[in-house]
Amino acid sequence: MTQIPARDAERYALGTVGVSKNFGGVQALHRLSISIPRGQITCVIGPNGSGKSTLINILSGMLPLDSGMVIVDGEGLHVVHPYEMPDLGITRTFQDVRVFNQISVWDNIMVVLTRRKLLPALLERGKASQRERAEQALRDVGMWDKRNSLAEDLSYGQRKLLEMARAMALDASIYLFDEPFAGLFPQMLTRVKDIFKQLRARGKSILFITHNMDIVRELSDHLIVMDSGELLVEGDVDEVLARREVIEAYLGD
Amino acid sequence: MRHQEVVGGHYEVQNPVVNIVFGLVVAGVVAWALFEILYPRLRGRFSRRSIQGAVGLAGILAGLYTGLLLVYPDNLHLLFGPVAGLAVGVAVALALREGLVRVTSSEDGPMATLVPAIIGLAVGAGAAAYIADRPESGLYLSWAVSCLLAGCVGLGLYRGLYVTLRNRARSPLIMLVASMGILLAISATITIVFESAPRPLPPAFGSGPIEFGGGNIKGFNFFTVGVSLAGFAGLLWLLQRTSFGRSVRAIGDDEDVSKVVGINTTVVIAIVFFIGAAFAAMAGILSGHDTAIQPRMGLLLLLKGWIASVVGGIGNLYGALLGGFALGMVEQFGIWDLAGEWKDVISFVVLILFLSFWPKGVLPRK
Amino acid sequence: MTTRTGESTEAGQRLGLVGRLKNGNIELWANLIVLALVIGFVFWRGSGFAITIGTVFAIWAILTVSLNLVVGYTGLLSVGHIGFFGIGAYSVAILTSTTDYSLLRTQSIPTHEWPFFAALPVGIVLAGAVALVVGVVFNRFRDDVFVLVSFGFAIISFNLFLNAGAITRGAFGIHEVARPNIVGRTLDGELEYLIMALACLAIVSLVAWAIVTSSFGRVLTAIREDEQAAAVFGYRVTHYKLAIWVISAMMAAMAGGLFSSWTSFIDPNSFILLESILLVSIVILGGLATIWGSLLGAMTFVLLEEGMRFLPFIPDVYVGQARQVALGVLLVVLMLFRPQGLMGRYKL
Amino acid sequence: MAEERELQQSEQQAGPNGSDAGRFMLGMENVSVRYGAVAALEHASLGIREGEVVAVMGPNGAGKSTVLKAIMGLAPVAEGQVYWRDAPLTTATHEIVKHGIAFVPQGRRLFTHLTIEENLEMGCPYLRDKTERRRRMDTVMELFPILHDKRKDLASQMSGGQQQMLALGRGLMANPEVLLLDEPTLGLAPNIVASVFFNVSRISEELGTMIMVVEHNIKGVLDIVDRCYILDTGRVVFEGTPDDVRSTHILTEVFLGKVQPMDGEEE
Repeated sequence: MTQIPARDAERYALGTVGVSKNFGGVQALHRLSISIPRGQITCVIGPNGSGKSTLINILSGMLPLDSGMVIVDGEGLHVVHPYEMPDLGITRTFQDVRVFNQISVWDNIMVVLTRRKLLPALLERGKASQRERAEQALRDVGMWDKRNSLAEDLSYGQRKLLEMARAMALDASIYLFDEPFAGLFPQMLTRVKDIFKQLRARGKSILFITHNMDIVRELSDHLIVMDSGELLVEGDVDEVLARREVIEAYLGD
Repeated sequence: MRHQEVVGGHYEVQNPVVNIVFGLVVAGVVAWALFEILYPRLRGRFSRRSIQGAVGLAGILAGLYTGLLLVYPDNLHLLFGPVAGLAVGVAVALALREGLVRVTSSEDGPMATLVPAIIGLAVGAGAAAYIADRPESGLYLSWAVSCLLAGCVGLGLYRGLYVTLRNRARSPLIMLVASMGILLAISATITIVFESAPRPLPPAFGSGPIEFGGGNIKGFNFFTVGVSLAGFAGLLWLLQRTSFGRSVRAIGDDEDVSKVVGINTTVVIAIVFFIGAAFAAMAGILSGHDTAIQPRMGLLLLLKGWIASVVGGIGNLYGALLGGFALGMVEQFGIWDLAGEWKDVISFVVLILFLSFWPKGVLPRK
Repeated sequence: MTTRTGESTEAGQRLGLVGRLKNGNIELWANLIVLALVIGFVFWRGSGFAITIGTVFAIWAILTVSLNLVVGYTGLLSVGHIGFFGIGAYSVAILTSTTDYSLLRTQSIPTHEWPFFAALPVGIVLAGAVALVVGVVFNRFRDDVFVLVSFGFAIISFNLFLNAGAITRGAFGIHEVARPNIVGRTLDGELEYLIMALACLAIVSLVAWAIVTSSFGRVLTAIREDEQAAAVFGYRVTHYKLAIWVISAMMAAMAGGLFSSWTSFIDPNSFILLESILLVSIVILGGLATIWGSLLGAMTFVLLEEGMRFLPFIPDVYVGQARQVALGVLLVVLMLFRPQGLMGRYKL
Repeated sequence: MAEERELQQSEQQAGPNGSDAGRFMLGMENVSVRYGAVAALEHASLGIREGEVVAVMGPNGAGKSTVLKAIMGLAPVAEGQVYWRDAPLTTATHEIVKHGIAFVPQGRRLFTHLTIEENLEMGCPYLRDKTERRRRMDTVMELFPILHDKRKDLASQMSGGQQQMLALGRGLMANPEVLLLDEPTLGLAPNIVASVFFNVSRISEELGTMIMVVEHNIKGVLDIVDRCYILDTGRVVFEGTPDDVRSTHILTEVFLGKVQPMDGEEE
């Protein structure tokens, strides 16, 4: 390990230093150190089982880490609780689309906007400012028409968009997207790409996982290639994709 | 309004509705089971409709026979004897054939079918004659009938309800709530038909007290312990040694793959339901002979069984045995010298402690 | 407003009442039938009947509304709520009972002779405290394991009522539980009591309504759907679950207090496990995650027993059992075809 | 190159009785599989001929595993048909293995609470004849001696590579004519991957079993197969021999996206 670039809080929004994670003997992440540049779109690629989703789960506090630390805005954290995420300005989507199924689209958005403490939440009945933000988030992804239907009645693509709108409503500074493009129809694909570009234009940092290389080339500024829980290559997209290890990792050796 | 005289004698309850319901359940179960068994084998030779017709007829006959048994419980030994004899005969014949096949290693030889058939027939006829001779054997035959009926009801519930629910259910809670519904309905129905007051079962053998180590113990209790151990050994043998048992364990591990490798999971699970219900009925009968039967005796026992399996380690048969034994000891003696009335509390405190601190149980599945 | 919602309301109006009924709107049908039955029974059996039924209904309705807050809004199927009901009932009974047990020559407990309105808050707070402790222990459980441990809670509390004879008089039960007393006037009359019970129901319903329509209620539904996702968006899931659990337990205790002073005699048999299962099935019958549905479910339950009396082939003694059979069968049918209950907003 | 792909596609769309190289023993014609709104497989036609080893490759989510699931009746086939020896294969899942088609699922999916011997026996639970079962088990154990040494151990106690052998062995217990392998090397260490491929080719040579293998490790699998299909987003985009694959850029194109912009070329 030469240096820890993630400490550079000006340039990097998020990072890990030597993070390891074991699942019952299987090493999902092994001393992984990466850094995610501020205000850019970073993409993580790698073959199946290379630990990409585990990385996002650790960054969002859903999995406790065995060793190492997560660095948010230059501050190193050893223990990350999921409920601290909004305070740290991090939000995410899930690979298996986890919207709140049996409540309405509108409530799905409103949930992330309301007060977190118990008593204020008990007395709060939805402010105009919150409603405006929810409306804005729904309009951004083009789901305003659907606001009264239950989330479980939506199509797969719509639920993905809803999940994305839910993350955007939070107005975080760092967005983690787990396979946002999987299983989408072409027009949905374009819509999600637009959302990405919009977020980048607003100066947000994005980390996402995909298997679609066309999208990697089109969208991402920074590329991280993982293999068996370790960092293979990190850097500029075209540079990385031209390297042999990447192709080897994908095609086996 | 409703007196002892109305519902008949103290032990025999004659309610036409109950008899008809049991008859219908048995008819349905027999028809479904026969269809599952026969259809894949006969579909080359007969049309689906004719198989269905034959199977339906067999089911109706079985239902009528069940009704007949229930209407004339006094003549149980006469009515049920031949069937019991037939079952013994078939079992003997099958066992012999298996042995002969292994010895001669020629499956379709006439010897391998004929000799066992004749011997089986003889043994079966002997068994039938023996039972038919003794009216007092009616009680023990009624155990068999009860277990079979309970098994059929269990199987009927599985086929009629659980299969449908499993296909639709989005969470385990749906099954649980449906089970609660069944529990409510059945326990109330039993109360209506048999009244809620506890009633003793007729004396079986060994009901008199035996002097044992300074205390009085009913001989029947030894029998109960014996039957439980025998039942457990039988289950163990079934699960560990037979091909059926391996299928059951395989399904417990991974149902989808079990289908892929060629296990007919529907039928295997159905048989498990049948065996489970029959075992539960036997447990009820035995504890009924020990104390008395009443409509709500089941729920708490069932919960205790659940606790035992949690304590022992879910999915581990030895664990269940160990858990049940440990729970019984703790309840009976009370580790802190508490009186017997706190035993339920002790059980559930043990459960909550285990689930909180040791959720895998004493003998976890590897 | 977009055209879409405009259209749908317009279509609803065009269909009208009859049209919507023909469309198989189960919720509307259920409402109409139950309300019609209420009116029919009241006319038939007279006002005395209405008062008794109304009081029973109010007590059950408080219970179902409180349980629905837990089952419907957090998805935790609690079968142990009867325990909190019992804590409320016993607190009020012990603190207000005026019997001199020395004459009864049975096990005696000290008499405190508190007024009802002093005893009720004690019962409510006690139930809340117990719920807090129990909730901390139970918080880690979900789904079927939660059901099992909540069974455990019901059985443990029943055994406490039965066996802690020095406090509860065990199987003898407690007699002469005091009626409420407002500014020197004891509510002895049935009608007065009904009014008070309905007032309590109204308070509970209002509180429940305020909770479920607030941000808090929305977060609860989100937690019910996906605990981890709700946590990622910044909610301390355990705190929320614990809070609603305690609130719900306090409401159940309130129902218990009303119950014991209304019947003026309680014994452990009112708090058996089967009652708890009945309670869960009423909540599911009425509908999960809807307060109106819980009221409807309680009303259906109360009316079922009366309805059963008119079936000629069921002897009077067995009406309660027949109701149980009907409820059980209904529950199975609902699980097959309508897992959210009649009016529900949440499918199990 | 695009033309070449077109050609390959049109050739294999001739259906199960495609012309020159003999007809498919097991094949699917025009099969679409949809999970709700998501199409996992769209109008896919592919198959396996007598004595072949065929690979199905493609990036994540291309529908590779769905091909095998559709054959085994585990996926909702919206249209099209699976053929086995010219007849449609429509039986229930648990009956399919009796036709001589065995499936080794992704991630091994052994019965972890059963011993190795019992796991092997569960490869043919319908078989009544004990001597035949014994014979098959001996064959499998001859192929993988390690299974014989550990036959009383629980399946969960074995290493990943051994578990894969057991999974293969369980499939072989059905004495299959066709073996369907779903990602046999997934999650295995690189040195074990090679031995898995070696075992697969041994099964093909020694037992003459037809094998259809779904694989993400392309380099390794190309060495052992006779023919391969490449899927992308639910469609068959390429069919050919391993040499065809190596000589074109199809792989990098499908897996890593277009290396150089080829929009003009395609239109």
